[in-house]
Amino acid sequence: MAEQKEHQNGIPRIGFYICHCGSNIASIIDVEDVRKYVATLPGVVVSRDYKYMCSDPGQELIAQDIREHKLERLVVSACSPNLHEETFRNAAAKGGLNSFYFQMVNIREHASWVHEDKAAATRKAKDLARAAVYRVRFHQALEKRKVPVDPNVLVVGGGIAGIHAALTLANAGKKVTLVEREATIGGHMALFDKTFPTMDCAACILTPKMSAVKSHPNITLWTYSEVEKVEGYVGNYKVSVKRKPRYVNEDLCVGCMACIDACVFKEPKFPDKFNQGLGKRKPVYIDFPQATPKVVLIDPATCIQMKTGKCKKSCADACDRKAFDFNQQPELKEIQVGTIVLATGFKTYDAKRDALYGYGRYPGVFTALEIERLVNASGPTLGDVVLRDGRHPKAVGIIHCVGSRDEKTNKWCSRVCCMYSLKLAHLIKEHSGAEVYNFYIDMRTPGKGYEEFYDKLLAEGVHFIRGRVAEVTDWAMTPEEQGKLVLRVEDTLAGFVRRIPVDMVVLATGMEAQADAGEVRHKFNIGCGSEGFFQERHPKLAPVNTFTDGIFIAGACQGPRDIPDTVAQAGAAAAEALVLIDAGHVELEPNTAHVVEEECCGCKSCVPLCPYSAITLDEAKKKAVINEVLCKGCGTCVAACPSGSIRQNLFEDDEIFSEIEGVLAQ
Amino acid sequence: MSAKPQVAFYWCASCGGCEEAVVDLAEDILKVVEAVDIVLWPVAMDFKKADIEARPDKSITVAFINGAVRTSEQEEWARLLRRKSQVVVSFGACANMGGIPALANQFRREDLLKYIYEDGPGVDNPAKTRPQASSQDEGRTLSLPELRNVVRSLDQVIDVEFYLPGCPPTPKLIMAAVQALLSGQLPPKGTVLSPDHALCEECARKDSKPVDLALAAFKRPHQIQIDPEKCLLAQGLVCMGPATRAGCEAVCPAGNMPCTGCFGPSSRVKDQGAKFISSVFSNIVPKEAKEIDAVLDGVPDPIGTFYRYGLSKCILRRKLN
Amino acid sequence: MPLEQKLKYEAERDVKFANWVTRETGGENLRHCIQCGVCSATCPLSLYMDYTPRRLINLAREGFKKEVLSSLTIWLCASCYACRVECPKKIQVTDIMYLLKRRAIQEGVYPRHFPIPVLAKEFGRMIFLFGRVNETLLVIDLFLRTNWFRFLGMTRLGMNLMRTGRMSFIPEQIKRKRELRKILAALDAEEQKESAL
Amino acid sequence: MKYLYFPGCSLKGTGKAYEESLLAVFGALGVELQELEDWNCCGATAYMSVDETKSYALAGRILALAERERLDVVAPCSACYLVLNKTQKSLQEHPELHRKVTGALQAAGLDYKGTVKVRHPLDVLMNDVGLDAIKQKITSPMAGHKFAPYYGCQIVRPYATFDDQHNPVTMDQILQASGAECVEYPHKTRCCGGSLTGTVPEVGLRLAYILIKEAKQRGAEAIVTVCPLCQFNLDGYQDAIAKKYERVDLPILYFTQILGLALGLPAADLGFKRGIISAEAVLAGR
Amino acid sequence: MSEQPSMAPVVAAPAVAFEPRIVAFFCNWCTYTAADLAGVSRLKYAPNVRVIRVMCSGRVDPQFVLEAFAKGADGVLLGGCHPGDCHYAEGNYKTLRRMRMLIRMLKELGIEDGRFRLEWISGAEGDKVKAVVNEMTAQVRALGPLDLPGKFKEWDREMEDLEQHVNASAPQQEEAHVR
Ligand SMILES: Cc1cc2nc3c(=O)[nH]c(=O)nc-3n(C[C@H](O)[C@H](O)[C@H](O)COP(=O)(O)OP(=O)(O)OC[C@H]3O[C@@H](n4cnc5c(N)ncnc54)[C@H](O)[C@@H]3O)c2cc1C
Ligand SMILES: Cc1cc2nc3c(=O)[nH]c(=O)nc-3n(C[C@H](O)[C@H](O)[C@H](O)COP(=O)(O)OP(=O)(O)OC[C@H]3O[C@@H](n4cnc5c(N)ncnc54)[C@H](O)[C@@H]3O)c2cc1C
Ligand code: SF4
Ligand code: SF4
Ligand code: SF4
Ligand code: SF4
Ligand code: SF4
Ligand code: SF4
Ligand code: SF4
Ligand code: SF4
Repeated sequence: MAEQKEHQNGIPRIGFYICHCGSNIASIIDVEDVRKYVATLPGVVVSRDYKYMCSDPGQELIAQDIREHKLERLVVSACSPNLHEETFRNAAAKGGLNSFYFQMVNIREHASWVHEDKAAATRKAKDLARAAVYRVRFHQALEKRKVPVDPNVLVVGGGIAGIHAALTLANAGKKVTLVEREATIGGHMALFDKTFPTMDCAACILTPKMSAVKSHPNITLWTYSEVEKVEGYVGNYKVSVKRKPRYVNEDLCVGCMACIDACVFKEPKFPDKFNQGLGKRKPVYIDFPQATPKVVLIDPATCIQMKTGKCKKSCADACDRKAFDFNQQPELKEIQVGTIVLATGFKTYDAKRDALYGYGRYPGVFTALEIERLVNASGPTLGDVVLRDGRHPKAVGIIHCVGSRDEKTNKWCSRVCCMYSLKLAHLIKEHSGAEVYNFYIDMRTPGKGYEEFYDKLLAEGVHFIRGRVAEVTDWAMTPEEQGKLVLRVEDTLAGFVRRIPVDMVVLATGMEAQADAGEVRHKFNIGCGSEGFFQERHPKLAPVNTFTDGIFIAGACQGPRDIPDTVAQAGAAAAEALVLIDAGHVELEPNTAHVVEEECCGCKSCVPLCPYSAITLDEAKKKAVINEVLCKGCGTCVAACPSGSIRQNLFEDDEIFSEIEGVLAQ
Repeated sequence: MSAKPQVAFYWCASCGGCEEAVVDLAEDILKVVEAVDIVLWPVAMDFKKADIEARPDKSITVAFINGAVRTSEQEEWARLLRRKSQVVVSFGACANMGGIPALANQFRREDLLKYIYEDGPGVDNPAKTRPQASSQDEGRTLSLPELRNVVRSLDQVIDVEFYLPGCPPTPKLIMAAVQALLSGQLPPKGTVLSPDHALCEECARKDSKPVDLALAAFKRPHQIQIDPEKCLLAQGLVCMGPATRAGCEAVCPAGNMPCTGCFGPSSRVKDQGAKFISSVFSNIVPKEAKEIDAVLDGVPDPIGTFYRYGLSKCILRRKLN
Repeated sequence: MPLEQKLKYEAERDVKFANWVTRETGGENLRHCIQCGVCSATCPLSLYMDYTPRRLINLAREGFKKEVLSSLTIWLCASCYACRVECPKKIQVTDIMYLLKRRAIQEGVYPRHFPIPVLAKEFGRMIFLFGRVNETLLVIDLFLRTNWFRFLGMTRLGMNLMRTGRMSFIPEQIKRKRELRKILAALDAEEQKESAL
Repeated sequence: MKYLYFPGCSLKGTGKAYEESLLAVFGALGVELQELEDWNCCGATAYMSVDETKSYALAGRILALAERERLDVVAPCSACYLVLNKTQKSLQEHPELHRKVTGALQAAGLDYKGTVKVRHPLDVLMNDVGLDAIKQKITSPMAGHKFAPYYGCQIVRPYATFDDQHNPVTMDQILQASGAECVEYPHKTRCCGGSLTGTVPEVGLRLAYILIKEAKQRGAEAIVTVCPLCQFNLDGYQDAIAKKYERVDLPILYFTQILGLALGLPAADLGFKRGIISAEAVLAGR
Repeated sequence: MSEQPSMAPVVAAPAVAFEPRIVAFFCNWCTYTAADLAGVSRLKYAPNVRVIRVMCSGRVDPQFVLEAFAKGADGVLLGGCHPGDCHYAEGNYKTLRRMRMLIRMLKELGIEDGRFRLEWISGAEGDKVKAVVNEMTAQVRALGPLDLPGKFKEWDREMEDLEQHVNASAPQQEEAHVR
């Protein structure tokens, strides 16, 4: 249905379109009524409704009307402009209209989906439409700015996500810099022995990828490094990276580890971070034999030379390649890239926060990551599952959902811990023959082969008790509990409370955002959700994009996920970066500000307000000028210019005032 | 009737300053008087309302009206002159924006009358008598103009062609306006007859204004020793210069006093006070609400400061009650 | 042993009751319970309860009013707040216990031989009379009303308390009992107004 | 330092020793306690089971009386402490309740604006007086004595903010400051069954028995508590425990009694004679 | 075509209970996104708010707030990113500073506190959009209509008689300017 009218003098000819979005909009908003109403507004010469405006026929309808009815302005009432503004701008262009003679009205996300009262929602839709109709009169023809995209890419974080993204990009012929904070890449996956559900050996699938990163001609690998500062915009980022000193020249060291043997400390003495503190290391160390790059480093906190300057330095002497340099300084590198993939991963929940589970108090309580190292054939015990006092556990309890699904700590389900708890149950049983109890609230095994894996564990005779454990205690009520850790839990399927004595307790700690996620996201100017993980642009349709163009996210930094999902996402992020690089340029919103020279009095009020230093004072003319390449269109200066001498494309005062008037007119 | 242009001057709620400004034209006034016929000028000559009423409509070439519109009488005169004149020039800050009298828009009429006739210090009025719009005295009916609830700018009462800004307008601007009117080279209706940029442009102190004001405190002129060279805003004084139309040649800053905004805003700005707030307060130092508030405390009377001459033209027009 | 039918029909559910619980202060987020059972596991009394706190929560939200109100669970709850502190969904189990107790007293369905509801009522009466509570009198009163025989068994404790000067038969009273009663009366009036609506 | 003192019914009855020792200790530390004029029973937890709004109103009257004095209220009894704090919170969170309660208070010529702070003696000692100040006044340290610090359920859960809910430590620190040693006592916040011992003895006795036995096993010569109900329950029913389980004979003391001894106050002023299980070993040599 | 003669009947009849009209300025990156999220999550909230999108809360000129009131808004809501979270680094601090002064001004001009509100809502806080909108709607509803356009008309009514009187014999009616 449509309403058509003849030209109205003085006011541009406006076409109005309202979308049903199937029933998404039409079931709440009386689309017909809005259409009729808008037809009565000044300037509106066409007013139509349509089932799916964004569909091809919907867009074609617009293009045709523009030609046929000589439309000069376009208003579409549909979903969020974040979704389809671009679609309809294109439709306008197809009809031969400048795409910025268009205004979008959001009556789905902001009305039909959030209101139940049909009359009120319809009234709101009319108000919003009227605002746009008033506003669009003042729109001006604009062009998007085109800027070239630098083909080089930065990948931050060298876990499986970063590794996979870097390799994909490098294989496509792009130059990649991979920046990893730790001394080796590999991330969490490098800690595991086996991975669910197929139980392949983690090292067997990870280490080849790690060495490929090191040897790839298109990849520059900077480990032990962190991004300090990011400037610029999509296609043109300038990044400063700090390379921390290893006190060993990375180019000279070949990783023979002769120095480690030669260290004045005959025995490893200091807690080994890589092994979750379960093993010991020397001041000169390498995280694990397959570390990439295979280069040793010195821990300045424990090295005698670094602390006192008075060591024999037997390590340095033992090095044929003269790789030691105790005076190495941090180095600041600057690189130029067009796109960035963030793959900074996750951290596990701090088990000490759940005081009742006794982690840190009872030596028999372990975190899952510690167990990953214990069951690892190349771990500190070479795969022997032993308690801290050397005993072998006869019974092991694995507590699920520690730091997950709990409003006191983290609300979300960490998605991987049910599965890895099954994996650990299997491995513990296999390595030690102990009785294993899994305490779960709900068993979550959605994935290819996952339920089958659970089935296998059931068959293996692992106990599954449905209930959240209330506490772990060493306090015995019966003789059989003496010397054990007792778990108190309601067996909710049986309907009574049980006390179960075990020797070893494993806490399946959940996944959390990295501790510094908040700072990192500031550096890259992206968002974090309330749980602290990086915020994707759209949970379904743009899961690896962020709200900052040219910056993509992959892996567990976006939310809890397992390795298969992480790798899929890393591939997607690489592909998104490639899209930009192959297009060669990006188009920027023309929403920049400019100073009208003859109006400006040179008061400089605007100059300090610009976050991008885009405004300067032309010393000769004593007038402010805005560098439109630097301006990102926030409009702060526009609002502040006391004489109204700054204009902003798409957000002119006239446009906003008329929108205010329109939204309130009755 | 002579062929010379017929000119009227009228005053509404005015302090007399605008009249003085006309007289201040000095010898130029003679040129003006020579060139025109003055048909109404209450401050200088005696005319009767009936004379004006008797004139044909549009027979006055131009009427200069100054002062805010405060009473029914002023309103009536304004309408009368509108009807009789081809061009009306709103003259001075009061006519343009309500001026000082419009500060009364912060109070209810009732409260004002009560204060003036009952509560004010020095008032001795035990009977609480108040002037009445109409009263009987010895069998005659006496009438007085009625005080309106709202103080208005001239253009809130009648249509106006041009505006001469300033409290009062400077002789230079007045002369320029008169010449333009006489020559018939008229700008578009609604024009304010002074340059359409802000005052800093004309201010001798402009170069000393730092890029980043970063104000951490506001002062009032009596609280500091004012540096005669340096930008006043940079000294923590509320100088309305950046939000005020130029044309006065920065006489106040030149006299070591901050601009108080009598020329009103530029043509791009609807609300001078709001815009001033937006510019100057965006640039203060603190980031926390509490600390910000501490800085803002340095401006004890925001309305009187930002709308000293313009409360009638504030988008909200007056205090609600 | 007679066989008991365990099957429940939908008709046995009292939806109004379930809605009532979720509307009362404390019960608001009851429906969020994920039946994890940590409340039961942490409860020091759950081992005596006929329904564990978790089961009671589920019975309440499903509207099994009879089971809930006649359960021993609500009377065994010692208000220790352990469950409330541990619940991952921040369900205010202890407050739910309170509101169920109140409802049970109102409807008179609490277990007769069980002294706790009697104690609670007696407590209230004493406050109304004196403004304060005398533990000695309260206990004596309680035993006389429920199980005076057991009272005899407690004499040893009584003697001990007498010996240590911790027992007194004279009720402490507040001075402005009127003021207190006015407060309570005002609330009664309010309640009547509400029920009249 | 001056506070309002809300003793509650227990401190005037079975918990007299708590009141005696508390007043003595606070006096010795120079903290003034002014008893709230004409206070009424807080309703404890029992009244909550009869009528919620009224029980809030009872507490409301106390708070209203206290507000007039403009002092923080010290409520030593755990139940009172919980009830008063809970009332504060509920009044804040539930406008309807707030309306009813203040309405009722106003009907009796009272008013409550919500400005009162309810404090526990531990909180006051720790945060206002300070451990250092206490240590300075210790004249006869309790060296060589070992105690099990027992907080009971209601003081840290769920409203207190001055200590950890699972592993409170303020009393431990105060006992250590007085020179005593604290045994590792994982049951420090477990419920003692106090409200049930009188009514459902089989339940309460078991909980009490476990607590006492465990303290003893861990080498404590007494359980030290902050709650008059716990003290009464653990102290008073040891005969019954003996009948049902075994004789345990462990004195149950208030932390103020120990601190009082360490401050050099005479045992006679600290209510020691009020314990049913005598605390001779603790007093030996004093 | 004639100037919209049909507009009057669209307006709710005066008998209907007062429904506040609130104009909201939401920044594109945080608050507007949060409102989108509220939509995607199908949270339900009061239909009284009309959102005007700006890129940054820093674009919001105090004039806009005044204008919204003058054109009939009963309340104005301004939403931006949390301090420290601004997509443009610091825009929201500037907003906060100038709005703190605006708040004082509004107070002095007799606009009640609850009618203007500044809220920081991040892109992930769809639920906060709901809470804030509901809360503010309730608050403004309690304050009652502001209706400045109506007030302007009412104030100017004192001039009507005179206008008629003076222009009674006028050949053509002069139009009185409201502003
Ligand atoms: C106990 C446990 C067992 C698991 N078992 C399995 C399993 O069997 N199968 C499976 O599929 N999944 C398993 N997972 C999940 C798996 O660990 C994750 O899916 C995977 O590690 C995510 O990879 P990632 O690259 O996103 O993050 P990570 O592995 O965390 O890698 C992130 C990398 O980024 C680096 N980094 C962080 N911040 C910065 C910075 N600011 N600058 C530079 N570098 C930075 C880190 O040092 C790290 O190297 C398990 C998880 C846990 C906790
Ligand atoms: C009842 C139901 C409800 C769901 N709800 C949700 C939800 O709310 N949210 C959510 O995230 N997910 C939901 N899902 C899952 C979601 O449907 C899938 O994740 C998604 O559709 C997968 O997309 P796809 O493109 O891989 O496969 P499909 O949607 O199956 O598309 C495959 C296409 O390939 C075509 N095709 C097949 N074989 C050939 C061939 N040989 N040659 C050419 N073409 C071929 C098919 O005709 C089809 O068009 C739901 C699934 C179901 C069953
Ligand atoms: S344009 Fe938006 S609202 Fe319309 S059909 Fe497409 S998605 Fe739905
Ligand atoms: S995956 Fe399993 S263990 Fe992990 S949080 Fe979810 S339900 Fe709990
Ligand atoms: S604020 Fe406006 S007038 Fe002042 S320098 Fe900037 S553009 Fe010019
Ligand atoms: S609009 Fe924002 S980014 Fe652009 S020049 Fe102004 S302040 Fe800078
Ligand atoms: S504008 Fe200034 S000089 Fe003119 S009348 Fe008004 S106050 Fe007086
Ligand atoms: S003194 Fe006033 S007018 Fe002069 S430059 Fe400074 S702010 Fe502008
Ligand atoms: S602890 Fe909470 S969520 Fe778990 S069963 Fe009990 S009430 Fe439900
Ligand atoms: S409050 Fe009641 S139900 Fe909860 S743990 Fe304590 S005794 Fe059990």
